[in-house]
Amino acid sequence: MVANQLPEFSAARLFARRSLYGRMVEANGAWRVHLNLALLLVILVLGVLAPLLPLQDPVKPDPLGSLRPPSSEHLFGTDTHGMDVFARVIHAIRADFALALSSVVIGALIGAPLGALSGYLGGWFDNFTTRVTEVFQGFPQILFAMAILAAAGNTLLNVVLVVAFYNIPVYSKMVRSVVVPLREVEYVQAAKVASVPTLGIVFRYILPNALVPVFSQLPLSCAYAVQMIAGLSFLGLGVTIPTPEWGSMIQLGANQMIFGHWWPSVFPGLALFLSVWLLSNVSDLLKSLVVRRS
Amino acid sequence: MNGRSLLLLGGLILVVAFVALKRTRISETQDRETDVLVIAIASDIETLDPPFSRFQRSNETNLNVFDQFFRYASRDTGKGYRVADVGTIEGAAIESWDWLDGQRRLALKIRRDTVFAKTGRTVTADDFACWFERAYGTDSGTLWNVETAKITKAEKTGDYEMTLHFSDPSPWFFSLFRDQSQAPIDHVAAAQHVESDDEWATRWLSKNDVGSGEFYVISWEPGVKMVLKANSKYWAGRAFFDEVELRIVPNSTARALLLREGEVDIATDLSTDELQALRGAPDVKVLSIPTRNQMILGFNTNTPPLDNVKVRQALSYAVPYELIHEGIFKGRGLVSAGPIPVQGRFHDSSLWPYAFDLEKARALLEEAGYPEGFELTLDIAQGQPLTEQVAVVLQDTFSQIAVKLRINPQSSAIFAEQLGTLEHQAWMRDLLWYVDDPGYTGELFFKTGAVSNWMGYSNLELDEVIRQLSVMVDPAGKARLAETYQKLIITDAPVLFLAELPFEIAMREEIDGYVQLPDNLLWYYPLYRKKDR
Amino acid sequence: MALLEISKLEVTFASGRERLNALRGVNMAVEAGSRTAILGESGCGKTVTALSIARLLPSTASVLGGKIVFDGRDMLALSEEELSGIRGSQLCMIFQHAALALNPLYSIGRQIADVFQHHFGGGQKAAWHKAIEVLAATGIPNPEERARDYPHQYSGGMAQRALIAMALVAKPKLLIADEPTSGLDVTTEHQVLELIQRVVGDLRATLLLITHDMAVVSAVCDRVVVMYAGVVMETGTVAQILEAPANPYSYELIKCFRHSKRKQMPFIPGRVPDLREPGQGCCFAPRCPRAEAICSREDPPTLEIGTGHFSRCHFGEP
Amino acid sequence: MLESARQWCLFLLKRLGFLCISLIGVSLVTFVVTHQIGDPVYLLVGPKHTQEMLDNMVRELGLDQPLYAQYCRYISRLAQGDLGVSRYTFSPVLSDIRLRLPATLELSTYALLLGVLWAVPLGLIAGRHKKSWAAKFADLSARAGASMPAFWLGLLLIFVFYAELHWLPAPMGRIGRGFEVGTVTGWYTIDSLLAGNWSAFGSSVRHLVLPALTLAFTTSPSILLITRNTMAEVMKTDYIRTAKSFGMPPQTISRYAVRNLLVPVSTMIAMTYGYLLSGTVLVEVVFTWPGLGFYAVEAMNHSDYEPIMAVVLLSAGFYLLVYVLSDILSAIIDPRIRVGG
Repeated sequence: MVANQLPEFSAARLFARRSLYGRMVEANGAWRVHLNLALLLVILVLGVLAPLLPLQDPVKPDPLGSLRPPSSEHLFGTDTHGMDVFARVIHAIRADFALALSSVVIGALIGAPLGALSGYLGGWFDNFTTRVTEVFQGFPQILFAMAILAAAGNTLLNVVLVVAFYNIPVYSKMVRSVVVPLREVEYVQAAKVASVPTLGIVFRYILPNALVPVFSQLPLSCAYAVQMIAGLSFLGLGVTIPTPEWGSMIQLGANQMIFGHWWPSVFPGLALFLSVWLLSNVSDLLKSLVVRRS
Repeated sequence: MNGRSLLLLGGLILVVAFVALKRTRISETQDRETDVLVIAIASDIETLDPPFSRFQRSNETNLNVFDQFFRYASRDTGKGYRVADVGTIEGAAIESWDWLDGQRRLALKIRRDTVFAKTGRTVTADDFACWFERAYGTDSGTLWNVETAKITKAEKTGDYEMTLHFSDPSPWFFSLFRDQSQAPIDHVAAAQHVESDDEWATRWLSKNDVGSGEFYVISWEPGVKMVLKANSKYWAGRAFFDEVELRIVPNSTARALLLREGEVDIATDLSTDELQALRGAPDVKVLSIPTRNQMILGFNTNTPPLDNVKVRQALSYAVPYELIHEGIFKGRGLVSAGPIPVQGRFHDSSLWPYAFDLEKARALLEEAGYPEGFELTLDIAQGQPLTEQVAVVLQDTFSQIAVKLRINPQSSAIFAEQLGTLEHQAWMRDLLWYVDDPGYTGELFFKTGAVSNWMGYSNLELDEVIRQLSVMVDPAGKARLAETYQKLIITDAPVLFLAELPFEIAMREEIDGYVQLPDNLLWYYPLYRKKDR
Repeated sequence: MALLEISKLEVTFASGRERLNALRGVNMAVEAGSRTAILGESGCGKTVTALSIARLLPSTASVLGGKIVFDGRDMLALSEEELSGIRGSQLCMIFQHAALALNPLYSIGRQIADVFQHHFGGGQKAAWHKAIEVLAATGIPNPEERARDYPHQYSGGMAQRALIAMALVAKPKLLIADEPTSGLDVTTEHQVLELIQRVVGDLRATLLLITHDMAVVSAVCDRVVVMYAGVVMETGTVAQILEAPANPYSYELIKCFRHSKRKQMPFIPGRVPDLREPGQGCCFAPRCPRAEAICSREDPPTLEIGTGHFSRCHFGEP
Repeated sequence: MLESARQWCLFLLKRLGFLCISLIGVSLVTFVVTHQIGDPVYLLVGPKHTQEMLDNMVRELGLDQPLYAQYCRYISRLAQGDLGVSRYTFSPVLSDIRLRLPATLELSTYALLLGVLWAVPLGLIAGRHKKSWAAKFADLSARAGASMPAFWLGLLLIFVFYAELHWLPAPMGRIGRGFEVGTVTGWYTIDSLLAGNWSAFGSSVRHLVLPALTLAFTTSPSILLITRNTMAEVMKTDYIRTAKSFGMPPQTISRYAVRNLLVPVSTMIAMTYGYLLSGTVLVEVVFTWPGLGFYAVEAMNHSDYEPIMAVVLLSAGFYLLVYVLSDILSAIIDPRIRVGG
């Protein structure tokens, strides 16, 4: 019977496990993937290598050379303190991304297990956490952050904790939505029967499934975290003088903008806008993987 | 498809709206018959009860709403503004006076037929007597003036006479009693609002002015605006403007824009960048007047390492005085040279040894035992662009002698409170010396335990010099004492004298008659609007 | 003259970056007044054929070639406006999951009334009464009450009746039913099939029934079109196909149904071919018990076995 | 009908219950934060004080009682509208809020309207015609709006339309100087119309354009995306295919599709409105718009915590209220939600 010798290449192609990257390219078109990933990589590399690059000292004030328009010597001009805006924009990548990433990771590390537990245990605990996350989702983010920072003191750590605080509900909700349908799946029942402790089940069996959605949500949360941190430092909270950070640079330049000195505010804003744009694009690309899997 | 047509329609409406809005250049302001002086101010008035006002904004309003005991005469500088002549005193609420038995007693004649604007009662000696009682009763700012002027007793010696008794001759009596808080209020009206827990009616008086000044308050929308009306029965004649509108615009840039757009006549508390931008604008003028306002960085002399005098001297050498003067203040104002302002009497520049010399600074630090430097937190008040710019420059130069300066902007309320409780390791703010007299400054700032000694600084020898200065009337003696006063403070260096700031105010071209007072308060009375434009 | 004629219809679907050839040259004719069934395993292209007739293919599908002539007009050439003129009044389609095929946010009565109002005009009131009337005609208990209900309050069978009521209102010439009863239990299935026959009879319309269940075909239809992997294997009357299937695929298919009474259900070994391959020769060759060398080399011709009985195979009989 | 009436009560009860629990949760959080903020006693007593004055102040404020007692006192104080006294405007917070709430409401409502007028039609078209230029443009503008920081966009617009082009007035408050508008509703646009003062109306509209545009562009992407995605999905559903198969005209098909769109889109619009009240903080700071956000920032700059807490409580409460209202609205539109409870 000829039937069961199917041509080798067709079956392989249909069901073989291609690398995540391959599937991402296949789902979204090559140039879109390459462009976004490349640009984001450029920004991260610039951020990491900032001190080694041939840039001017980002925190060197020069009162005599303050508010100079963009020129060959100062690519993005200078701000009111006379510091080089271009160098500060590049160095700000460190401050913004580091703060954003740490707050998102903390948020995820707390939110994901919480979501997994509440999804798996169900009952009053699940109800309670969902209700609490819904309430906190509604909190006015910037206002509440201001209140907390006013209460707990305006330090960098507090800023990271506040922004992390806002990420917890995002991740707990997401993980819970992945975990709930898994509760009845056979291998989870099997593990239960084999008297694997509840925590073991949740962390070894269930949580790994939620890794891809969590992983794909990370860049988007980073995007929101960067915007939030910039917003807070625009209000003078968090980053101290003279650390280069986009939000505080925009605020420093804001007053001059009306009098025609646009560059101290516009360039950090552009950098912030580009980073958030790229992060949300990358998150979409990763999300397209998740959709295909479930 | 209805979606597409909807979108095109929406786009069309937007374009039409934009063009319509652009075309209708309806004047932004509604013209009114009465001539109103509009001033953009930074924050609301704290209180209308002068003894309890801590902030410049309330002092200014009280200056214009109450009639002070005395005032300075003013002289024209020929540069478009007049300046208070600190040497000549004129009577205001007090008509005339004369010293008795060697300046131990002062007989005051109260100006007759002057009236409290809101209540219509005539001002009598009783109001003055009650003013003194209230000063003692409330233990507030006015009492400090009375005690510093060494007044022991104030007695009413007639319907319109008062006599003040002094423990010693007081060289600063007039400069103290021209202060905005030294002004009679209608004690009968105040008495009606006394309450069980508020015997001096402070709560009522903070919201209601019962003075006999050039203006009185007719409307007050907290956080939005306050309107003053000219007192037509003022003894020196009614002010030029019918009304003065104080419009609260917290954002300094917004104030500058309001002025440039012609929506306000005067804009106060602007940053150097905004003033720089306004200098080029049409129909706007910026007055820049040298004053005795110094930018000062104070150390808490009780906490190491700042308790070590060598460390303080080292930091005095690490200040780029010229760069601050030229770069940040664009050459306006003066380079500071010691505790007495450069233009003040008895100032002696030869005594000032410090200049920007990092080598000397490093050497002194080594001597002091801090070769590898130390950490220092500098607290400043938020929303002060000038202070922040100076702090950033210092941060850079101090880092070159391994002193790591952390700048900590605080809210103005917390900054002020922590000054009082000596909680700052180092602080920086501009300080205005009202009275051009080293004794007064010493009494207020450098004497051990002085009210504004925010450095916790104490030098007994200096205390003795200040005590002598406070009773010395003879100029030659004062000069000798002032010299030792400057030497002691300069060598001890409890504070850094960073720069002498000009007082800068921006107003419309047609506003004239500005008089610069020593306390930089804006006096509305002499201002008028030139009509020929 | 045939009410509907499909000749060499080719349709492909885009999925990701590959193309699936769903129909590879389908030829079919449906006589007016007849009750024709399209029979085949799932994935053989029977639903795609139905959707192509009514031009309801999803956006990922594209018609590469062929003609669909319905009532003398080439459906593929018509514009959207002309199409909406034909749909409903001339040709109607009802679907498998009836509950999903009804708008969840409008009451059943309202949806039926809309169809009536569009095709025959008249006020809301008249249309509402018409809706209740047709609902009653399909045997739904107390129709006034049920007309106000929403689709989620209807069972599978009831929803199917509502759809059929909609067709009743539209009075089409051709009713295409795409596996209308496969989701239902046996008794409801029987009632619905019975209802479809009565409606088609009342409207003197033509029925095109898409199904994979031989029992349904023999109960309801008079002609059968057997399809496999996007190609028509055999067409003929129910009797011809059942008694003397000329095509090996039909023969195997019928064998499976005959034995269904026994416990062990025989099945045709092997798998449905990969639709992405253009494929050489007869697509059933890999699974055909009588396959010969020629089968996988040349495309089999369509031979006429008897009157109106055609089979696509190199050999005349199984 | 009784049956659905009972259904409705059950549904409403459940939703209002949720609202109460959440409000209590919110007030708990704000109470804890206020309580932590630091000892108000020192601030109230003032620098020159004796220990004895300190003690009776503590007793007076009830700080020595157990925590839950203080919380009850806090709630009772809230109930009577006593939100504390602001230390820098020297007036009760409630009157400050009453003065500034209309400003924020006016700005947020116009921003929402602009956002919806922009996002919904564009989303509809992009959803129906996947490949068209509208779809590309919608995707681009949604991404740009979502990634652009509102405060920076505000500055940019000020620079272009005020500093350079002088089309629009300077970003200072809600209206030009000298306009008497009266306070019927507190909304300058409406009050000026009621007063028939056209120049005041023109001025208040001109002051509204830029802040509303900024807010609309940065908060409407979520509405745009959900409209587009839901529309795309609905067009692929069976019931739309059935409607087509019965030859329904495009208008009816759109009506059928849009009805199914109402629930997700209206919920998102409600969410955006709830968020807007607190999201305008930064835009208000940039445009010196005397609303709640600016009031909270000013309070923060003066380390005055009572107003911040009051504004946080108010906006969280407003968000939850809008959340519940949108739930009820969805239940009206979609019977299935009513059954689901």
